[in-house]
Amino acid sequence: QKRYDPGATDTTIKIGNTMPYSGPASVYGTVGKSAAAYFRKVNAEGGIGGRKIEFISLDDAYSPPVAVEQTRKLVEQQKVLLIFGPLGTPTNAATQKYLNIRKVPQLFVSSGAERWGDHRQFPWSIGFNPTYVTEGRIYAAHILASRPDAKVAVLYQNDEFGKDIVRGFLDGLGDKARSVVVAQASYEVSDPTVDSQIISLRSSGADTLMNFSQTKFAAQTIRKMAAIGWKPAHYLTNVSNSVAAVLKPAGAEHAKGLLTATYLRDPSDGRDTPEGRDFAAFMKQYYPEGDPNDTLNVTGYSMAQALVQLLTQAGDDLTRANLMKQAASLDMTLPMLYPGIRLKTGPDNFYPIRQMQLVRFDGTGYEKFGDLLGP
Amino acid sequence: MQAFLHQLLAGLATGGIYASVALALVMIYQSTHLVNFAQGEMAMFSTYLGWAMFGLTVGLSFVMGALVERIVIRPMRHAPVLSVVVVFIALLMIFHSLAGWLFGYTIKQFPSPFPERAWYGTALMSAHEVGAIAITLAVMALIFGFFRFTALGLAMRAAAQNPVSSRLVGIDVGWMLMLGWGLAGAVGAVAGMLVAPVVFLDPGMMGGVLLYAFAGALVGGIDSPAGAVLGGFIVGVLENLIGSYVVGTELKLTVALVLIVGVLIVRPSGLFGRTIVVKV
Amino acid sequence: MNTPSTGAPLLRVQAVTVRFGGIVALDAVSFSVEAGQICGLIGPNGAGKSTVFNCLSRIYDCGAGSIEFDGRRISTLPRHRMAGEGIGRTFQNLALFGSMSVRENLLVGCHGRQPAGFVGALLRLPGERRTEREAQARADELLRFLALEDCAERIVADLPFGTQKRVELGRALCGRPRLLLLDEPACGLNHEELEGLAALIREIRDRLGVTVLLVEHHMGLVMAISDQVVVLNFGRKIAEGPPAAVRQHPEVIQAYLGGAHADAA
Amino acid sequence: MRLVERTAFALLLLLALAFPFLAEGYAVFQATMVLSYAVALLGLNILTGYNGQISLGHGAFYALGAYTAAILMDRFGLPYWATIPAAGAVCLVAGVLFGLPALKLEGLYLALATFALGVAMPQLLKYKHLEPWTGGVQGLVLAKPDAPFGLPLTQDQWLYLFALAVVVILFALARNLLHSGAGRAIVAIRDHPLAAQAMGIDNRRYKAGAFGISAMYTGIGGALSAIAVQFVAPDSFTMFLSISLLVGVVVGGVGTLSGALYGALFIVFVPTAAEKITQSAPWAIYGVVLILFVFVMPGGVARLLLRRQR
Amino acid sequence: MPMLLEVEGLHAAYGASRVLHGIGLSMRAGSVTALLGANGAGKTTTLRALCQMAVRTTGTIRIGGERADGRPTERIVRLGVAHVPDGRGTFLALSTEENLRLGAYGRRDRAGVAEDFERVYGYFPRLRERSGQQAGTLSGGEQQMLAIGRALMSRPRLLLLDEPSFGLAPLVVRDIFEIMRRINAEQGVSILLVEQNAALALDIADSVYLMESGRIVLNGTPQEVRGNDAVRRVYLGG
Ligand SMILES: Nc1ncnc2c1ncn2[C@@H]1O[C@H](COP(=O)(O)OP(=O)(O)OP(=O)(O)O)[C@@H](O)[C@H]1O
Ligand SMILES: Nc1ncnc2c1ncn2[C@@H]1O[C@H](COP(=O)(O)OP(=O)(O)OP(=O)(O)O)[C@@H](O)[C@H]1O
Ligand SMILES: [Mg+2]
Ligand SMILES: [Mg+2]
Repeated sequence: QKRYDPGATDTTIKIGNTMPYSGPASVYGTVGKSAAAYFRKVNAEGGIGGRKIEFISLDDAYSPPVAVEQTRKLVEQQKVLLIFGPLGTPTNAATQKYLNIRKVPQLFVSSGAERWGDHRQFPWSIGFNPTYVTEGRIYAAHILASRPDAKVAVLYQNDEFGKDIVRGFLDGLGDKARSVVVAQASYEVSDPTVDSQIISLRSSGADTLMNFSQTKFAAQTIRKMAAIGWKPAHYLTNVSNSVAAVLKPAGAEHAKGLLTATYLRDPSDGRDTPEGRDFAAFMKQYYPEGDPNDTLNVTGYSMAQALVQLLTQAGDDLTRANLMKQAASLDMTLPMLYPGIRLKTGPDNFYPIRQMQLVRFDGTGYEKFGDLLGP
Repeated sequence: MQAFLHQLLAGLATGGIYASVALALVMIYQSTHLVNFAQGEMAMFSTYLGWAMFGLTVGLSFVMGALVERIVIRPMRHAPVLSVVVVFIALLMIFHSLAGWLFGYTIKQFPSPFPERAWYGTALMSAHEVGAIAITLAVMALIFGFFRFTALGLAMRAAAQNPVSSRLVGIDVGWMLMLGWGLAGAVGAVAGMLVAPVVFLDPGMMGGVLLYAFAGALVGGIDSPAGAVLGGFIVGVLENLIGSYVVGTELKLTVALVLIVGVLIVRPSGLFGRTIVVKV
Repeated sequence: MNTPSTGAPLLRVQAVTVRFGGIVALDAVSFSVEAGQICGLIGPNGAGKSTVFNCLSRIYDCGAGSIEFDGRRISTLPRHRMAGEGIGRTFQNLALFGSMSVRENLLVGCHGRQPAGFVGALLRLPGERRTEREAQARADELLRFLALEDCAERIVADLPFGTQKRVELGRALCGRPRLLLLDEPACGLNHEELEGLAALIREIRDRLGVTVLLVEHHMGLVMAISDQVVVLNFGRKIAEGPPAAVRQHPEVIQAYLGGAHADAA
Repeated sequence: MRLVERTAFALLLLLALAFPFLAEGYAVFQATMVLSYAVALLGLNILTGYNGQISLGHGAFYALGAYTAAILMDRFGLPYWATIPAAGAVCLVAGVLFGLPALKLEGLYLALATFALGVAMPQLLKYKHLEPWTGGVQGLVLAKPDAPFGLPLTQDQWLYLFALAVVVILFALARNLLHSGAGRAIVAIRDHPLAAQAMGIDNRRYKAGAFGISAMYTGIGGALSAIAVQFVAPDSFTMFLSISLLVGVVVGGVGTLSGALYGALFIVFVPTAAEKITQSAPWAIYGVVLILFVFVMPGGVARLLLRRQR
Repeated sequence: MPMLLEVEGLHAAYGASRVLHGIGLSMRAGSVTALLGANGAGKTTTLRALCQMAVRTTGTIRIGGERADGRPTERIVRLGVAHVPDGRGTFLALSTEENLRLGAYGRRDRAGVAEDFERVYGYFPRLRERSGQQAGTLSGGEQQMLAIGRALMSRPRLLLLDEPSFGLAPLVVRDIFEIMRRINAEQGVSILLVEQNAALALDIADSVYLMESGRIVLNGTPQEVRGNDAVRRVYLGG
């Protein structure tokens, strides 16, 4: 029996989304574009249960008030069934309460903050990727296991992303945090360079760098380290581990040996796998202007696949309540997830992806080492 | 001590970047008496052109600057200053947005025009950084000489200050403004190509740099090329030292800006700027 | 407050020196002006006349010397207090509020005597309304006095030079000054208009009881209406006295008037 | 006011009052945002348009007002309506304190100082020692007020009407100010600072005062927006906000009261409209529209309309 | 004698306000013409219209036989016109010397320019003393000298003077009229002179125009004009 909430009909499912297509986080806009491309593919192949997906993606310029406005527009004017894959912590924090009061699903928020898994307070929100705190913990665990006497310097972006990951890292180190971490430095997204920070961190005598910086700054860091001849053990956050978008511009030879945790396959790396080939073919056909080597496109692609799975599970009961129920009972693997990692949720678990794999950059691609990590 | 020296030199290196953009601001100010807030984005756009087709960039940027003057700025010649400022803001958005659309938002590597292992590179400063400072100083000398010693430079300054009287002595003011924009565009392109190898090329590349360059130009004196370069260096060094030794990285920008504004309160036309007295 | 203290001159300038870099614009200049007088201040171009005015309105600092107005030392007061003290002025190169109408310019002139507060203005308190009414009345009066009624609502920037000069005069008078500083009011006037100006300045003195210090190159005017004339040259006072005496002064003739000054009149 | 103006004004007010009952919630919310920006623009216009002090950083006061309201509601449990005067007062003081040293700066130099303020504000809001109040990078989430006295109004409707009342009062006060001696003094300083002083105007006092009042207005705008958006975070108040405010003032009409409203409409609606045209480079479209606006109306919308009337 | 300046049916307006209503003027090469009129009559506007400066105009203007109307100011100037504008047009932020150098903008003969520098400094020794000073800080009279000096630096054929005696001390006024007489006699520079000091103007003029509210109402020789009662009363006194 068919049951619909606003946005769903026999022929269409309306899905809303907000993205920073402009503003300081424009680089992430491609996530929304690749997701849109995937829905084009789904529609071209007949849709989901005969229903076409109408994907409405609006620009929030990474500004919370604009996100509220756009989200309300999607919900009240466009009457979408749900909000899917909106990106950014502050923007979604601003809309979270509204969507929860309205009982509109806020599915697969593309941000690593912890608030998307807080199902008791926000039963209508759910995240997607591993939280930054989880990622920080993973690095801490690895350091404690491999080199408990390391002297660690931390570079982080002074925003929720950077602070969360540092928090997870320090938490993970526990009592050892004080002795292990010898220096911290932050930067603002508006800073032109992080040269000064790198020099400070180096002069602290650290032998390990936790690099919790975003793409451009990560690349700057790698290059600056090479320029001044600093060669500590280098942990790079998952956010910036794209080979094509970060390591190559920074100079792959300088990046050799760095460690990072990942949950997606790197597209430039996994070209010779069937999954990688599928992805490349998809990009070529449906999103030719996008960069097929950009990990962000993998994110959009994978999130869209997860949504398609969820909608398929929901069947003809396209009510918002049922969608949330389905969202809380996912268990699947996705082609571009790192081999072994599963997307899994439950009534008490709103963190769909919780595991990560540590990998090492060998100059051209990533090689894995150790077991899957995570709670 | 070693670390301090290193910070100092790193400050000089980033300062060199600010200085090069500050020079573009001085150029446009001297020839139009306005500060073009889109200068940074225009330089960024030029740099993309350089990335797409090396070599021609400076010339193309000259043409681009001149065209912008001709098409967008000239119709505004009777409009109030604030309207012109808003047009600058619009230009900033247009160039930024176009660059994002045409070239994407992911960072691109921009090759340094200097060989990586040049003899003048040191452990403390890379060859590019030294080279960038050298080029900046050379551009500074050129601009200084141009405005100080050539009839054209004098005519450009005159046209900026008093267009009506300038016409009365036979100066083609429209031409001067176009030339000023063109030259500023060209200087900006040079700056862009010096900046990009350091910060990577992306549409947001100049966002942060422009603020510091603006501050540097004003601290040094917006009508003085030497002042602007010195101001750029001061800002770069100040920012690094404050961040590393005084208040930490979180507040370094704030404190640096407070200091700069403090300097300006004491010396309202900058360290090297000339105070223009208005007599009644 | 409006009655000058007896005996002492209204304005006493003592040993005022002003330097700009190497230029000595005023060199120990001293003179005084009695209440109710029209005092001419003349001298070659660049002699320092406008500089005296700028010292009197505290735009320049007057170095070591002192300026006393009505027996009070005013050479250390802030600039904006001068209007309140009773010194009004016009400017050699016009300094009107270009975006405002003639009436509004005059209303701003009233400010010196009745500064307005923010709170009163925002809430339109009764005190504020009264001040406004008074200011409007004053402005109306001066518009009539200076025959500016026709252009009262026009933006000053569009008016001819001569009219603008009159607006400046009106604006200065709005502040009910006791001493009025006029910097070359006759500039650009033709013969007939000059006569009108002479009459007007006399009337300002006689009817409004304002003492006038007048800088002017038009000798006919200066000689005709001044009670006393002070002559500057290269920042120094070279002569002082009644017009008839000053025009015979050899140094004045040599530096300023030239042999046959009749043609300048 | 002349009769025509009076009737036009009354009609407009009536329309504004009826609006929330005719439009859907989302539009009412947008209208509330327009009102909050209008107050902010009015504030900036008093400073930049009337007093001639360019501010490129008024977003900082908008932020300060928003945070004052948010902190008072969230941490101290103050009712929303009480936070409006509080935000105004805090910003008034902050404005005067900033305005005093800024007195020495003019033109470009003031632009830089205010620009710096705008850049620094988000970083100050993130500053770790202020986190207990500001919520750091996470920001603060607020509750939306219900209509009082059991009035049958939705939250959106009530908040809109509340904001409308605030706006009407503030516009009336601004009108009083600008048509008084103090208002003329403010404009005189813009036209000719030296002559203004010679007329007995204490430039320091009026400039600092104008700065304070301007900041107060903008802060109140910020407070209204915080209540409407129900969220404040440092990222809400980037440089872009300050720039938008300046754009709004110029598009609306520098040195006009009603311009604030047109400017607010522009900065709320044109970006979304531009997005409709192209998603590839919406800001390029916005920029082009902006340039066309100032080409056609270099004096702003308000001046164009005023001229039509005459 | 050829006509240097011929003006027919010249109208001029600032925005919507029309100021000149069909003016006709003509000047022989090497002559001195005085333009008299009351405050606001349109004298300044006439001079501005001749070099298309800040006003909209219709009508024909010929300078040395070439059509000048419709050309931009700077190209009219290159026909050999120099204008001492009302308000002096000083480049306030530049030095005195730079102001003078600008007067010679476009001239290529370095030696001639150097000579003219000496000549102007000779006329106005005060300017030489102030040569490095920011022109905006010169006294009113000094700026007036500078404006005249700047105009002379271009070696014009036609000199348009808008109240050259403005703000100058009596001795300097006398000097200036002497200078005008000399450059007219020695170099054949033609002068169109607007001057409130009508007595002086009539002394050196060959021909006089009288304006009222944007129209020419009288044209004649100085003698004829002196004989006109109304003119005598308003401009000459007695
Ligand atoms: N701010 C200044 N800087 C340098 N020199 C100045 C400044 N102000 C005035 N001077 C010089 O001081 C001298 C006196 O100027 P002032 O304006 O007082 O002359 P004045 O007597 O009013 O002359 P005029 O009759 O031409 O107006 C002039 O030579 C002028 O160049
Ligand atoms: N910029 C302007 N905008 C509008 N009207 C103007 C402007 N300049 C002058 N006018 C008007 O044009 C008319 C003629 O002015 P003009 O300056 O030509 O007179 P003038 O004969 O030179 O007088 P004056 O003796 O005062 O110099 C005046 O009525 C004046 O109001
Ligand atoms: Mg003077
Ligand atoms: Mg005139």
